[in-house]
Amino acid sequence: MALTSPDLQALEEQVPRDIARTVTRGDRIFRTLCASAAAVSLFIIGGTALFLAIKAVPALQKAGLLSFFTTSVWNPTVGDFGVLGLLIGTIIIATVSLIVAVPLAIGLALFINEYSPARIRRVLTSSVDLLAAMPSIIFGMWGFFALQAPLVGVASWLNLHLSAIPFFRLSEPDAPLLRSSFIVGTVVALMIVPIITSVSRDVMAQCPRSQCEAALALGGSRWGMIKEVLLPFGKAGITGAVLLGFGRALGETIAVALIIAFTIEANPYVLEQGGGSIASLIAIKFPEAQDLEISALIAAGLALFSMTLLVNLGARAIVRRTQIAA
Amino acid sequence: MTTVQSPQTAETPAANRQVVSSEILPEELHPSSRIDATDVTCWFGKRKVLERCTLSMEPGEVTALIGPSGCGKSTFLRSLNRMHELVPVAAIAGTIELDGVDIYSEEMSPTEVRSRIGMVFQKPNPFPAMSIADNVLAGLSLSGMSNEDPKALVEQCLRRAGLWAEVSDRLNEGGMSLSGGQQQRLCIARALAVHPDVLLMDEPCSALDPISTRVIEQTIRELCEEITIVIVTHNMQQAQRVSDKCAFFLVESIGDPGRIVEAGPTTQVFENPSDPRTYDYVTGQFG
Amino acid sequence: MRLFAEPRLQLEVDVDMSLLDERPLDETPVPEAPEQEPIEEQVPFRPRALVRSERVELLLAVASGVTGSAVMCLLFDWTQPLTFAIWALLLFLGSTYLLARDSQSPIVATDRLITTLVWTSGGIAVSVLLWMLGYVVVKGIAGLNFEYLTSDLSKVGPLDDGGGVFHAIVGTLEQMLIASVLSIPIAILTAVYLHEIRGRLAGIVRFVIDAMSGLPSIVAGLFIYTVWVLQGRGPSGLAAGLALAILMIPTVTRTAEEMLKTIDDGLRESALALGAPQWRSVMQVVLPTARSGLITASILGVARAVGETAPVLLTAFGSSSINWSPFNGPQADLPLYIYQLLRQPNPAQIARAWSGALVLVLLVLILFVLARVIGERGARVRGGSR
Amino acid sequence: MNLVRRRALVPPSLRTASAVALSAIVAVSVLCTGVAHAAGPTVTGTGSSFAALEIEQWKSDVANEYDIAINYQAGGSTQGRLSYLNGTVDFGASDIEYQSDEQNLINASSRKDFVYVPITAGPVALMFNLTGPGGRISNLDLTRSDACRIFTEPEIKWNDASIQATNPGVALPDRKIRPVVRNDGSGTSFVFSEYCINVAGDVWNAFKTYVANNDPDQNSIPLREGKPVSTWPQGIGSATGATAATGVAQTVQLSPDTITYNDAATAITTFIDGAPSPVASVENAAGAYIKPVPAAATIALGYAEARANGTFALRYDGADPGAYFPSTYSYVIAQTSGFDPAKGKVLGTFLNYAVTAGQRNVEELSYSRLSTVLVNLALDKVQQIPGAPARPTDLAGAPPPPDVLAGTIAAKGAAGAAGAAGGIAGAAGAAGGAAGGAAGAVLTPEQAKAAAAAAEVLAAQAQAASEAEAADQSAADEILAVQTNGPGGREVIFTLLQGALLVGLGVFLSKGVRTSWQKK
Repeated sequence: MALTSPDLQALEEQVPRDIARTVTRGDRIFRTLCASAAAVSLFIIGGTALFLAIKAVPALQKAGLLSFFTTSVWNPTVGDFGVLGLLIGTIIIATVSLIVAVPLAIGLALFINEYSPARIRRVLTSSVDLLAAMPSIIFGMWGFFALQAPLVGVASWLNLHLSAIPFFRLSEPDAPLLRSSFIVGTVVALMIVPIITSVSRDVMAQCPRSQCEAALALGGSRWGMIKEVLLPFGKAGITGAVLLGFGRALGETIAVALIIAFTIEANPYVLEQGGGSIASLIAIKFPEAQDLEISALIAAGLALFSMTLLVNLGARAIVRRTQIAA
Repeated sequence: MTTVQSPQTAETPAANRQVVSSEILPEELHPSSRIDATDVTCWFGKRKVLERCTLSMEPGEVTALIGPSGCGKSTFLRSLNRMHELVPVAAIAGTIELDGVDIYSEEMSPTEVRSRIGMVFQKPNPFPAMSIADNVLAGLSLSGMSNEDPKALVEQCLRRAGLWAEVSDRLNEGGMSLSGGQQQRLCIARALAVHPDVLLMDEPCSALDPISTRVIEQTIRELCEEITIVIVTHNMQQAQRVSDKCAFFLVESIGDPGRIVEAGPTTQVFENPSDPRTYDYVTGQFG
Repeated sequence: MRLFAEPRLQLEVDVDMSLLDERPLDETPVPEAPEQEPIEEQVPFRPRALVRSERVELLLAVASGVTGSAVMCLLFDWTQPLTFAIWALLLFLGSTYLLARDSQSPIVATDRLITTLVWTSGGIAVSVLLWMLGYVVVKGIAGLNFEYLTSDLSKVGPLDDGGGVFHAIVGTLEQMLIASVLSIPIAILTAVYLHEIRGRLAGIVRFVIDAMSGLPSIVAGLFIYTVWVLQGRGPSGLAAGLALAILMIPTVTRTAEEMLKTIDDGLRESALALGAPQWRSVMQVVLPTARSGLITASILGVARAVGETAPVLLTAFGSSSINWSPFNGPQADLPLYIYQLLRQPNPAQIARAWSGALVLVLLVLILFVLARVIGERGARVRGGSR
Repeated sequence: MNLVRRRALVPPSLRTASAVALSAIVAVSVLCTGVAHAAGPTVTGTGSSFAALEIEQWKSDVANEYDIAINYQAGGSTQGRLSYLNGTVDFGASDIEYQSDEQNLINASSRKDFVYVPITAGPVALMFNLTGPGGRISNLDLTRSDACRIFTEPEIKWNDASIQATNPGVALPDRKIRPVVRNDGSGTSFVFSEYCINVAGDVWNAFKTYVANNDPDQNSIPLREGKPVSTWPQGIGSATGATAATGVAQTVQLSPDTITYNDAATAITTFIDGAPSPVASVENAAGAYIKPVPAAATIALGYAEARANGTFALRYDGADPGAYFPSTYSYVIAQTSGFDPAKGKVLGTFLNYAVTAGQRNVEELSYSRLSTVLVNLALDKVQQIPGAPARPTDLAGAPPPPDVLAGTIAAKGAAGAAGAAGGIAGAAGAAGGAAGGAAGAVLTPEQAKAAAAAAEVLAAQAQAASEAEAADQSAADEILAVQTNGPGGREVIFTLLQGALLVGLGVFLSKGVRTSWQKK
């Protein structure tokens, strides 16, 4: 039936007719099934977030929202706790891992896409994906047993040559360098390299070959082509990939818990023993947690979750935008 | 279309040339250079796609490469400015000389060859992230040249490509905002900005409508006075319209590499071919 | 109505898709050029190979890097081998740049510097992978034998030899089964909802799934710990399975949706044009075409979940003896087994942990290869070049 | 329409896959139902990492002897006490009793009926990792005050004047001491802080002031009140934290200049540079420097005073020159009402074994044997567990309570807290000391002979006991009997399953390879 809206007076003008959409019973059942599955995911997942929020309330009330985020204490038995130090510690570790991982990951993505001989390209791609699926505990134990000694060497090198940069200073000359934020950050970096690499490699591969060839045909070197065409093209996607890696680094638990010498307070000496992250706090404290402490841990988890949520949503939005543009 | 054969073109400024100067290509040979391909054979892996092609592309002329699909025209063209080797398994034999210097010799870096011998592709491919003006100037930064007056260079190149009148008021818009034909001319302008001696065109009009095609053909005719042009085309009429010289490529039977069957002045190839296969092709008997 | 569909339909589909094989020129898997001489004595020339002058420059750069670093170490009395290596690398890069700049041009020099850097980072990444896998294999292979695979730790005292990983393997498999059964159907149906039905909830569901795909795994564990374990139900394999399912749903949904996206719309339309209702077009055309992709998505989800330690730590508690029932009582699990043994300073326990790590790596490897094989087969069916 | 034959569109590979999946599920469920591993349910416990190594040993013993499964995960005494209350485990283990601030949790819990079963005792060792100018240092004497200063004074160095004075022959390095403390709730931390409060009050007060001045936030209430702490203050001075006894041991193992407090068992099983980790000798009230060996701990614990609930208040000032302080007991917290009798049976069997036959070899792991008094106490407590098996009559040669010198406080009375005659078994007590190689005990030849004789008697008793046990066990087996296929059957089935899986995988992979090959 034709609908005549009151605004359209002109008789000549045609109005779209309604198309009756009959949905068969099969379709209706099918749609209901899928919709309920979606609702279940929504419920489970949304429920998790909601539940965490609700459960965190007592702790936040007890400690005070402000004090929860501005102090570095963990005395839940007396209702006194704050995660400032751990938030900073989490960010320190994630930042260190980004600083190590980003050049390596982008270099690797470029290597796979542009530089590597064709016959090892597929092998490399598979290896990177395999590495991305490797359990974090494997990275953690390998980092703990195999990587600590060389990394202490790197740390002392950094301290020896670059102590002008506050980042690389030590609190005292012979401070212990094992189990530091730097070592944890590097191990986490190796875990996020495959993630960043595989996403940014995908993005780079979408860059039209014709444009790369055009850049080369203009007399550009390979690096010129990468700088002028490939990286601008993939900029958003690579940023997204880096953010994804950052999110993963923020939430990493086991490798951190295994390696770091846990402290509640932030340790500004990155190369030095000691540090912490929210995830490792939960892993260490949950077994003996009761009532208020559980609530406090959930509040800490919620803080971590919000942080990763923001980072991840940003990353997804950016990656998705590039995919549409491409 | 306002195609201005501008006075600026005449003073194609030696001042603008910031190309790494080298003894191999002395200044006095400009404006036009010649390319001599001798016994060029190309492989992709084990597959030989082109065999013993010998062709001279003279200064100031337009050379058209014609022939059916898959006969190695594009490969030949790409081997002329070392784009062929971008395919990892590619290999080549024979020599290609630009003004008497082998471009595949050890002393030549591919980037320099490519900035000397520009290329325009089948599908227009302006850089999407850049504005029109930046697109024109892209080659400069890519090949490490600099220019004192980039604005003038942009205008000059766009004029030579016959695009200036259409885009002069929106140089800062994205390159993708143009129509297909305009994009292709933008690509030509981009190629001109690095002052190539030779311009290779790989079916530059195949993705365009007839009107854009005509404009580009006009541009080609104007450009050929100062730049040696090699063009691959499927369009017989186009070859006749724009080229001075013609080379006919053919694969005789499936699995064979492509060969040059006949090459010579366009009029001769089209009107009085010496090879019956050429005759068949240009008269539309096959292909 | 129709209860069965024509098999022909799918056949048509396969043929259709295989025609869509469109790869960038650069990726054409053409076999390597032979060194044999082609007929008529023309020798193929590979322009990309390093020319002699470049080789000389490379050698020079390496030499100057090594000697420069050695001189510095001697001068300043640095003894760390790493100090030497780092300085050598830096000097090598610097001299590469300067040499190329001298003989060619700054552009070429920058290009060569970047090329060296990219090769270096590629080399570092590859060697890290090999180092890690090699380390796990070397450390783990010694303890890996039949007894290790078939016994648990219940009869092993703190200083005894022997014992094994069987209970952890059983726990892992059961927990994975539970997590997969719970999450995969929901995840795939959700993906269908998101991409095929595009219902009213699609926006918010996609948002939530996106948001939760970054859920730190320990938070998922904490959730189940609080609502399940502490509510008198105690730790169990089921609880671990639940926590892992929460982690798997977003991963599998997202990947499955990506897989559905690769299916050409023409397929759906042609199915609908044949008079099929939507559910038929989805169930009999879209899903079968995407089948291998969906299996790959599921396996990748499992592969990610199988390595998760943090949520299992909170929910399964761990065990040294075998517990067949995932519904009752604490259970072990491979990552947890490794984690718990690793934290003991006792070399025997750490050796067991390494063997467990090797088992875990093998498990992930098997899953990964499975996903690859199935995925590749599917890509061939679809004719995609993913 | 009818002309078209229709069939369900299930692709063959999917059918194969579902068949494989189905058969796998069937196989697994057959295995699950048909093959039970242990007789009776698995009983799970957590807590004290101090006692963990010994419990692990007993767990393996009872699995071998009685075919019952105990699952113990060390996580710290606090975790043991709290996990027991919140019901995540069947029993807890703790080095200390519930603290006053945990009373409300007990009241809120449904498991408030429980007993403390003393299971083990031992010294808290100070293990260290130290290399001086003259090489690795393996002998270190510490005064009571220095032992506490190391963990509380922020800037203390190894060559501190006082430490150097105690160790004149040792070249100590001029580097900071890096103490490693527990970052989880720990009975060992509690005992060690209690020790410091008792033997070096001034040091502890200085620590309290330091904590209050430098880190007011961290100032937990018990510390402020001068009470011992289960959770050592974190982030103070150069101390680093690690989880569980194994965690601190591992940290010390890996980092130079470190020292920590943990159970002697973990300390001696942690190897540094190929040798068991060195442990410090600590000065006792009598002024003697004693190694943390079982016999010395036995003497030290002789001064402990029994509380009504079966736990002991430790004392650190016993006058016996052979005593090693700090030493502590460890208890299992077991539910007495509302507990599943089937589990009670397993737990009871385990605990009965632990305090009797299980005590025979504890000294190998540097724990001390429980005296007859404590064993009897423990066995009585076990009887309160629902479903617990009969009280074993044989105590497996438990030594009588140690004969200790009277200390500053009436120490002898404390040792015989349960009212047992303390003085009767001097020789046997010394036998225990001799067996443990007590550093401080000086024995006359006669005493040694007597000890040997006593030991023989004990051995004979033990033999008899084990026979009796065997009888007990067969009875227990009958009661607990569940059909077990034995390891043979299980292995066969597993092997078959494994083989089938491998074959399936191989077929699958080869199919994939073949199709991809054919494609080419």
